[in-house]
Amino acid sequence: MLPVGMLSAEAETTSGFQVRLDGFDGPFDLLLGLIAQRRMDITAVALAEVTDEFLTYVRTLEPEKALDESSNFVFVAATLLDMKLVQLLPGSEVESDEDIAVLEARDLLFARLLQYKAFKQIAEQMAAAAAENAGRFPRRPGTHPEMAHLLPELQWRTTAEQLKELAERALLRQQLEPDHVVMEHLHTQQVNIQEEMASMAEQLRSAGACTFGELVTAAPSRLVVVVRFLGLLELFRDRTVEFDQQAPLGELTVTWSGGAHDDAAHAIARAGAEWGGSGHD
Amino acid sequence: MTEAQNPALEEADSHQLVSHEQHLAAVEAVLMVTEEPVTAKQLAAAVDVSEHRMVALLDQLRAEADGAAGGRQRGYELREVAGGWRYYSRARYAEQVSAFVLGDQTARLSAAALETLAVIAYRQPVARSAVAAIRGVNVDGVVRTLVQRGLLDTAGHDPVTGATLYVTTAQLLERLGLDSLADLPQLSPHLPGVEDLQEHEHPGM
Amino acid sequence: MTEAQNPALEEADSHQLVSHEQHLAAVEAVLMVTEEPVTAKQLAAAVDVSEHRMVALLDQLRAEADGAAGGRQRGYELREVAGGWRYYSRARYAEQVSAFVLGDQTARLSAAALETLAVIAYRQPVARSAVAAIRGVNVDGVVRTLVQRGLLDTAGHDPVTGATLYVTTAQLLERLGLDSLADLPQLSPHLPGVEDLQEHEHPGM
Repeated sequence: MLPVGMLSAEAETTSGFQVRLDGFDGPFDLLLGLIAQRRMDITAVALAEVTDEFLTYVRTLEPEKALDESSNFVFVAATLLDMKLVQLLPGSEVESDEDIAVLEARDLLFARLLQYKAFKQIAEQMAAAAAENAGRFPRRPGTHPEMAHLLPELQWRTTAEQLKELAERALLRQQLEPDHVVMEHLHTQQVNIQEEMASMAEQLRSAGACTFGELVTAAPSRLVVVVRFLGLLELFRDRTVEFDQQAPLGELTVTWSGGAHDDAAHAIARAGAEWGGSGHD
Repeated sequence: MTEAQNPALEEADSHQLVSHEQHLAAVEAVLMVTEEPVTAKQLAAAVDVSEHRMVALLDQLRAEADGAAGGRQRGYELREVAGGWRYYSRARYAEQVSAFVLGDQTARLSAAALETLAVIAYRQPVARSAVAAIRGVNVDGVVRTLVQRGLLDTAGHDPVTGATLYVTTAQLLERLGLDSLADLPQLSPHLPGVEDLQEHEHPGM
Repeated sequence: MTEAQNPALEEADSHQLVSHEQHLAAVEAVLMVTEEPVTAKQLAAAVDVSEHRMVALLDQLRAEADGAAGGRQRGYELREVAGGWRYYSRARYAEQVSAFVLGDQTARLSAAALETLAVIAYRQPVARSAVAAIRGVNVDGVVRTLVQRGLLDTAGHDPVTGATLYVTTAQLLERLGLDSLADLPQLSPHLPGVEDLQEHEHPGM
């Protein structure tokens, strides 16, 4: 698909790791270069697959070399993930719902978890820094009696009426900004994966089979579509549903293979745990 | 670290082997970071020595800062103001201090300072945290400016939280051309009352 | 008072006969009245010495406070944080000092607050919705509290959505005892696209 040989000269090749993907065969770094130059579609790269390949590869290396290659891999993989995330997160530009559907779900999961984990680790480091610093308190100048003389003569032009208006405006603003500002205007909302899974399980249980399109037809946002897709994969892990897709990018049919009762409960509980705090702080 | 034990200077009743130097340092630590003067009694309680002993420690620190003990004279001095103790910058460096202070001061109050003043005028006596909750931003800096300008003054502490409370001054009334606070124009009755505000006063994290 | 003239330590171009000790004291005096970390450059301007010389003076004051020069270790320390210099009480006297410092300064940062700060630190300027998307929970309350506490600040609006954008403040760095966000260990390996992030790393700090 891509004439790799022609391009390899312009990419910095620092890793010995070679990737073999549909439509790409070459150094991992080069893959990043191509995607960055928009010569390859990031959503077409199955990172989980690449990761599996890399793990096999790295086991063949000497420890020191393996460490170098691993950190390089993590960097490149992280960059790729970021590119994917840019296309997946709410407010970004994804061409269509199909784009999301073709993504390898494990990649998405992996990407979100990796990102969240990264921030959690940074938060831990910040906590450690704060704890390390906790016993120190800054000098506060308080009021120095002499300081008043040092200041330039105050120019005062405010009337009592203006002062009243300022106070009213400040107090009113507080009133207008309640604790939980509605999120709609921020183009995002919280989605609870457990609730989405439960409602899809209900729909599938009664219908027997639905297309993915039917399952997301009433979804209020792209984020809900993504979450429902993830939920389906969780259900698939437990064989509660089966997938059928005739052709790449073709219609995905989801068939209920669980019983009439609570077959989905385990997957739902697990998803809730894995995705942590399903909407609460 | 130096552990200059000097048994003669220890409290007779002290059961801990705390050195004289550590007592001095603990007092310095407190005085360096408190915003208002602290009494010898409060310091004595915090450092766990007698008040009598604390006065001796404070005298030593004052002498040290003044260079009386052979060291160099410091740019700060330990002063007893209104019954309390606090470090202040030394008057002879007023020129440098003023060069620094004037660097970012203007003759007019900022919009943030005016709004803060307005909120305090109508909600006094009030803690900075309550004003911050109303305005939605930290107000420590502007409150200090307003105190320096003589437009605000401190008025004791919140009995529950211990936070310093602020009130407006006679100078503000003078500038506004008012005789008393009662002459401030009435706020619109639709605004949240003081009771409502208090809930927001100490947002837990 | 001692006027320990030491010509070797004078600025070559200094037209005033100002002693080294007086320069040290002048720096101390200015640091007494500042409410946030002050850069060596600002101090150099106030005291009228070169920035290079100021750094040497600050280093000497820091060493003195730490007892490195043979004197006793002080209860305070001079630290370089958030890009500037400021006096702090020494951590070992936290217990004695904490009785005198209030609320916000001693309040611990919750896990929710820290995660929110972490995301904003690396993504700033950023809207609350983006932070919520990463953390998977509503962050409005946490963000508002952090703004009130001076650890976050607003920085205009997203040109497209109109959402308020947030940045971290110098006060956060102070709270963490860091000179800059770059001092957080292992900054780069964690996150995708470090190059992209760096443009946003220190807006207005």
